[in-house]
Amino acid sequence: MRLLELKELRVGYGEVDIVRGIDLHVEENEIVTIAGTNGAGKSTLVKGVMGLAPRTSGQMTFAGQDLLSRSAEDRRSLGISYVPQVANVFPSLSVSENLSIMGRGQNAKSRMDEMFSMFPALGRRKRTQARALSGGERQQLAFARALMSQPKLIVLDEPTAALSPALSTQVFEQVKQLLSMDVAVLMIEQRARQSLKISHRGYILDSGKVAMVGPAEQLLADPEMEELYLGVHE
Amino acid sequence: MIHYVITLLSIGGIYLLLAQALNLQFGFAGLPNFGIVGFFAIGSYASALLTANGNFPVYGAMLIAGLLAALMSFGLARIVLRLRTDYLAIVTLSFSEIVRILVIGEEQITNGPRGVSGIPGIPLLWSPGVNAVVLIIAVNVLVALATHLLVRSPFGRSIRAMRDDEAAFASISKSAVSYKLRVFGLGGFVMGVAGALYAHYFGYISPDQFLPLTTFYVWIAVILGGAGRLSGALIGTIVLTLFLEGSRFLRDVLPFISEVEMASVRIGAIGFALMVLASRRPQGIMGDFTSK
Amino acid sequence: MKNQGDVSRRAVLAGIGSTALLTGLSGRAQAAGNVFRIGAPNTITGAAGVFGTGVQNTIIEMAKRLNAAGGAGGHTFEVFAEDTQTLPEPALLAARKLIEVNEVKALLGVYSSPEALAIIPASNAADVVLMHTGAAPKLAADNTEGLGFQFYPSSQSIGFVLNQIVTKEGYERPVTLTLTNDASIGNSTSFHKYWAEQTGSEPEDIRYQPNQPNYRSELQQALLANPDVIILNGYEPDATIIMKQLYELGNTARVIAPEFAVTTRLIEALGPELVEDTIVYRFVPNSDSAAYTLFDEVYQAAMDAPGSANTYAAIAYDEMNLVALALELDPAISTGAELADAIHKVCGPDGEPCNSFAEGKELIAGGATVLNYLGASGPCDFDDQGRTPGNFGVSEVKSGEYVFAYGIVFED
Amino acid sequence: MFYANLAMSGLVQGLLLATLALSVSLCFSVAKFTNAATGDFMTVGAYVVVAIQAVTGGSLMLGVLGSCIVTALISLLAYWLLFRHLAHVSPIMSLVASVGLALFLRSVLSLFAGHEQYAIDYPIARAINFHGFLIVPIDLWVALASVALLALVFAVLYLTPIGLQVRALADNRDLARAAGIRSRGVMIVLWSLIGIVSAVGGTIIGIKTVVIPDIGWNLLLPGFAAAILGGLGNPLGAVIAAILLGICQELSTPMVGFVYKTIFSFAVLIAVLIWKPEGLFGRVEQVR
Repeated sequence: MRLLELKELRVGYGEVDIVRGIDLHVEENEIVTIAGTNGAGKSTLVKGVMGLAPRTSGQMTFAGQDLLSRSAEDRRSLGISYVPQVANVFPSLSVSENLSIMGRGQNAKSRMDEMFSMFPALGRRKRTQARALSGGERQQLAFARALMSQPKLIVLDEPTAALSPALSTQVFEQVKQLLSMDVAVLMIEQRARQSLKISHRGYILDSGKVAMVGPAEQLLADPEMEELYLGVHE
Repeated sequence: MIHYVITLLSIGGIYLLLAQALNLQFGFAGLPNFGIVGFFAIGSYASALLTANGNFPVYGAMLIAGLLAALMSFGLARIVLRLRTDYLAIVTLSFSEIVRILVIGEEQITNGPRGVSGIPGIPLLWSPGVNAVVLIIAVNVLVALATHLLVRSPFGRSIRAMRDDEAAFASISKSAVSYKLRVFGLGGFVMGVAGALYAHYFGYISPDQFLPLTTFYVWIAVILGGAGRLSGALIGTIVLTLFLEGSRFLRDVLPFISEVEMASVRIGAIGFALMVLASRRPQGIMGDFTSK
Repeated sequence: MKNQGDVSRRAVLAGIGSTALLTGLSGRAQAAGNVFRIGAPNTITGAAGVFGTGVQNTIIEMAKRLNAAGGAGGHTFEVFAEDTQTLPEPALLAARKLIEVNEVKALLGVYSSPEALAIIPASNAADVVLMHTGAAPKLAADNTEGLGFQFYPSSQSIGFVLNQIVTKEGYERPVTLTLTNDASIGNSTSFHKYWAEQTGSEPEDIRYQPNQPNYRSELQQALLANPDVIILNGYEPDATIIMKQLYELGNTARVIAPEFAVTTRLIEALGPELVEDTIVYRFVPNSDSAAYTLFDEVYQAAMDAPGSANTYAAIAYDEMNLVALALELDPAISTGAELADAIHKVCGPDGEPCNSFAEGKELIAGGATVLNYLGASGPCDFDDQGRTPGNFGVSEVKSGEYVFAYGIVFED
Repeated sequence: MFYANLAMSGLVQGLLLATLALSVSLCFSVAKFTNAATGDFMTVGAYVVVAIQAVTGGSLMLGVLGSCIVTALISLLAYWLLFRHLAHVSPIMSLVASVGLALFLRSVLSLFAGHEQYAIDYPIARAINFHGFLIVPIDLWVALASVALLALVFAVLYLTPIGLQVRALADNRDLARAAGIRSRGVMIVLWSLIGIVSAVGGTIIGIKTVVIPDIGWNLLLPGFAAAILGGLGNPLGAVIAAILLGICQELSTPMVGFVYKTIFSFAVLIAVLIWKPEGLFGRVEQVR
C-alpha cells in the first residue's frame, strides 16, 4: 500500500519557494533515500512533509488521508515520526522523559521497555539528561523516541550528519533493522552512496525539483548520477 | 502659535535624530540598541560641561560630544557584539542606566542630581529658539542624506545583506564585524549630537531627563514607522508626537475626560498602538511603500 | 499566515488622519466675555505622579468654586490642564500649548526645578505668570520679568529649620537620609552647613536612590552611627518604605521629615505606632490656620482625602487665591506683568491680613488697596525676585494625628 | 555581624528580584522572547491584592489567592491577544510589543486606581535580634513564599505530564510539534504560571514597598540582569543568579556606596557576559 504520496508539492519561506513542485511516494515497508547537493531543498521538503514549514502547497496524502490540512501535531497520530538533523532529542530531558513524551499509559510503559531492550545503552542511562549522551547514544535515543509511537513511517533528516564513519555505518544498520518492525523510512542523506545501498528507491533533488528517480541499484549504477551527485568512491 | 510649533519641531526633531540613528543601527544593520538614552546623555553632558563654565565654542563642543558618544558606542559594541540579540538588547539597556547613575554619582564632574544649568544656547543668526530648530532640522537633513548615500553604497549593501541573511549572519566574517562596529559608532555619533543639541536647546540638564523611557519612545517611533526605511523614522516620529501632543487637543473636544485620565489614556494608546502594529503589522506604517 | 491579522496601511493612516482632524477642530478657545484662562501643567505621571493629580484637581475645584461665587473682579476662570510627565520637555510643550493655543495668562502648580527652568524663558517671553515649586537658585536669576513666583522655600531655609529643630530638641547625633534628587540634597547640605557651624562636627549623610525595594543596608549604615535623631529628606513613597524598614530594624531614634513625606496616607498605611513621635515640618506655620481649614475642605472635595496628604496641593490652592485676589483688586488686568504686580500687592507681608478670597474680597470692597494673604501653605510673601521666605510649622505625630508644636521663622 | 546583616539584606533583595527573574526566564524558555511587561504583571498582581483586601477587609491570604487567579487570567489574555500572534516574528519585535503591553497595563491601572500610593496590609513587626544579627519576621514569610512559589513552579515543570511538554517545547520547538505536543496547551500552562509567579512576586514587592503604578517597572532591569546571568531560559539559574546578585550587591555597599549599588547588577552582567557570553548557567544553543 502507498503510505506517503506528494504531488506537485511546493514548500517555501517568505516569498521564495525552495521546493518547487515535487512528486514523491513511499510504499509500506520501503526505505526511500532523498539525496542531492547542498541547497537542493532536501531539508525543506522534509519540513514540509512534517508540517513545520511556513508555507506548503500542492497535494500530500498519507495512507489515503489528506495531510496538508492537518497540523504538525496531528501527523504523529497518523503514524509519522520525525528525526530531525542534529537537534533530534530534547537535551534537557532525561532519556526516559524523551521517550515518555511520545505517549503515556500502560502501553507506553511496555513500549519503553522494548526500546530499552532494543537499545541497551539507553536502558543503562534512563535518568541521564540527553545532553550528556555521546553522539552515538543520542542518535539511538532519537530512533527510540521516534519508534515509541509505533509509526508506519519514519522521516529521517541526515541521521549521520554529525557522526564518524564508524558510527554512520552503525546507524545505517539500525535503519535496515527498522524494516523488521514494519516501518517505512524516508531518509535524507549526504552519504548518498551508503544510504542508497540500504534503500529500495531513491530520489535525487536539484534546485527544488526531482532530477532523477528510480530503484536504488539503478541509481547507484547510473554513470551520470555517479558524476553529478555521488562523486568519487568513498 | 508659532512658538508652540517651533518647540514641537525642535523636540520632535531631536527625537527624529535619535530615531534615524536607531534606524541605522537596527533598521539597516539589525543591531538592537536599547541604550539610546545613554549615548544621548553622554553627548548632552559632554557638550554641556564643556561649555557651561568656560568659553569653549558651542559647535566644537557639539562635535566632541558626538565623537565621544561614537567612541563609547564603538567600545560597547566591541564588547557586546558577539552576544545574541536578546542579550545585546538588555546589555545596552543596562549600559544606559549605568551612564545615568554615574552622572548621579560623579558629583564633582557632573554636579550630580542637581544638574547642569547655564548651558549656552546655539549661536547663529536669529533668536536662540529659532537657531535651535534651524540647526536641528539641518542636522536631520544631513543625517538623512548621509544615510541615504550610505545605504546605497557598497558598504550599505553589505550591512543590509548581513541583516537579511540569517545564515550568513551565523558565519560572521571579520569584515562583517567591522561593518557592524562602524554602524554602531555612526549611530552613536548621531545620538551624541542629538544630546548636545538637546542640552543647548534647554540650557539645563539633569540625570532625571535620561530615563530608559526615552529609549523606548525612540523604539516606538521606529517600529511604528517601519524599521529600515528613512520614511519610517519620520512618519513614526510624527505619529508618536501626534499621540503625545495631539492628545492634548483631543481633550479640548472631549471635556468629559479629565487630564488625569487623559495622561493614562495617552500612554495607554501608545502602548496599544505598539502592540497592534508589532503583532499585526510588524513592517510598520510605511512598510508597504518601499520594497523589502 | 502572514496576512491573517494584517492591518492595512490605509487603515492605519485613516486612524491617524481622523485623530489629526479632531486635533485640528479642537483647541480654539471660545471667545467669552471676561474669561480668565489659567494653565495647569502638572506632574500627573512620572516621578512626582503621586502629587500632580491632587494639585490639578485642587486648581480645577478652586476655579469651580470661585466661578460659583461670582468669579473675581468680574472674571470667571477657565482651567486648561496638562500632564508634564515630571520631565522638562513635555513640560515645555505643555506650557507652550497652554500659552499659545489656550492663551492662558498664568501657569499654576508647576512642580520641579527642571520643569520650571524649561518653562520660564517661554513664560517670560509671552508675558505669562509662572507659579512653581522649583528650588534651584537659577530660577530666581531667570526671573527677569518679575513674572515668576517660587512657592517652595529655599533649601537654605529648610536646612536652617532642621538645625533649629535638632538644637531645640537637644539632639546631639543627627544622621541625614537623603534621596538623590536636587531638592533633598540641597536640604541636607544646607543642614550640614548650619550644624557644622554650630558644633564643628559633620553628621553622617546617607544618600539613597529612589525606587529601591529594600533599604536595609542604607538604614543599617545610618543606625551604625548610633543616631539620636534621623533626618529624612525624601518623598512619600520612599519615606513609607524607609519608615517601615527603620521600625523593623529596631530603630528608636526619632525621625524628622517633611510633611509631604510623612503624610496622612503614610500614617494610615503603617499604623500610628510606627510613626509615633515623628517630627514633621511643613511650610505652613499652623495647620489650625483658617486658610488651611478651608484648603482641607477643598481638597476633600477634589480628592476625597485629607489635605495634609499633599502639601503641593495646598500651594496650588494658594496660587489660585492669589490670582483671584489680584483680579479682584484690579479687574482691568490684561497682561501678565499687571497680574504679577497685583499679586505682589495682595500677598503681603504688609497690608490687611486675610485668610481667604472671600475675606480679601470684602476688604477690597471696603477700600483696601494692599492685602496680606495668609495661605494654607504658608504666609505667601514674596520678595521682588519671586522667592518665598521660609516660615515653618513643626508638629509631632501623636496617635496618628499631627499635633502642632511650634513655628520657626527663617533668618538668614 | 555587620556583614552578616548585609548578607541578610542581600538575601531579601535577591528574593525580591528572584520572582521577577523567574518569570522572565520562564517566558524566555518557552516563548523565546524577553518580556518587558513582566514587571507590570507584578504591579497588576500587587494592585489586585490591595483591591481584594479592601473588599474583604484585609485578608492577605485571600488577596494572594485571588491575585493568582486574576493575574493568571490577565497573563493568559496577554498571550491570547498579543504574544500568540508574535510567534513567528523576531524576538526583538516581541520585546518591543511587550513594552507596549507594559505601558498599556500601567495606564489602565493608573486610569482606575490613580497615581497615589496604596499599601498591602500586613502585620509589621520588629526584627528578632540574635546577638546583633537581625531577622525581620516578614522577611521569613517572604522567603517562605518564594520557596513555596519555586516549589510550585518546579513541581509543575518536573512532576506533571504537561510540565514535561513545557520543557520539551522549550528545548526544541519543531521536534516537540512533530512529537504531537500542542503548543496551545503548553502556552496556557506557561502563561498561567507566569501569572501566578507575578501575583506572588507582586505581593512580596508590594509588602516590602508601596503599591504605585511603577513598582514593577522599576525592578525590571535588575530582574533582566539576573535572568540573563542565570542563562536566559534557565529558571533555576535565574533564581540563583538573582539571590547571588542581591547578596553581592549588598555586601559591596561598603565599597561602592549606596548610589552605585543600583548598577552593581548591570556591571556584573556586562563583566560576566564578556567572560561567558551565554551567562553563568546558560548553555550554548544547539544549531538548528
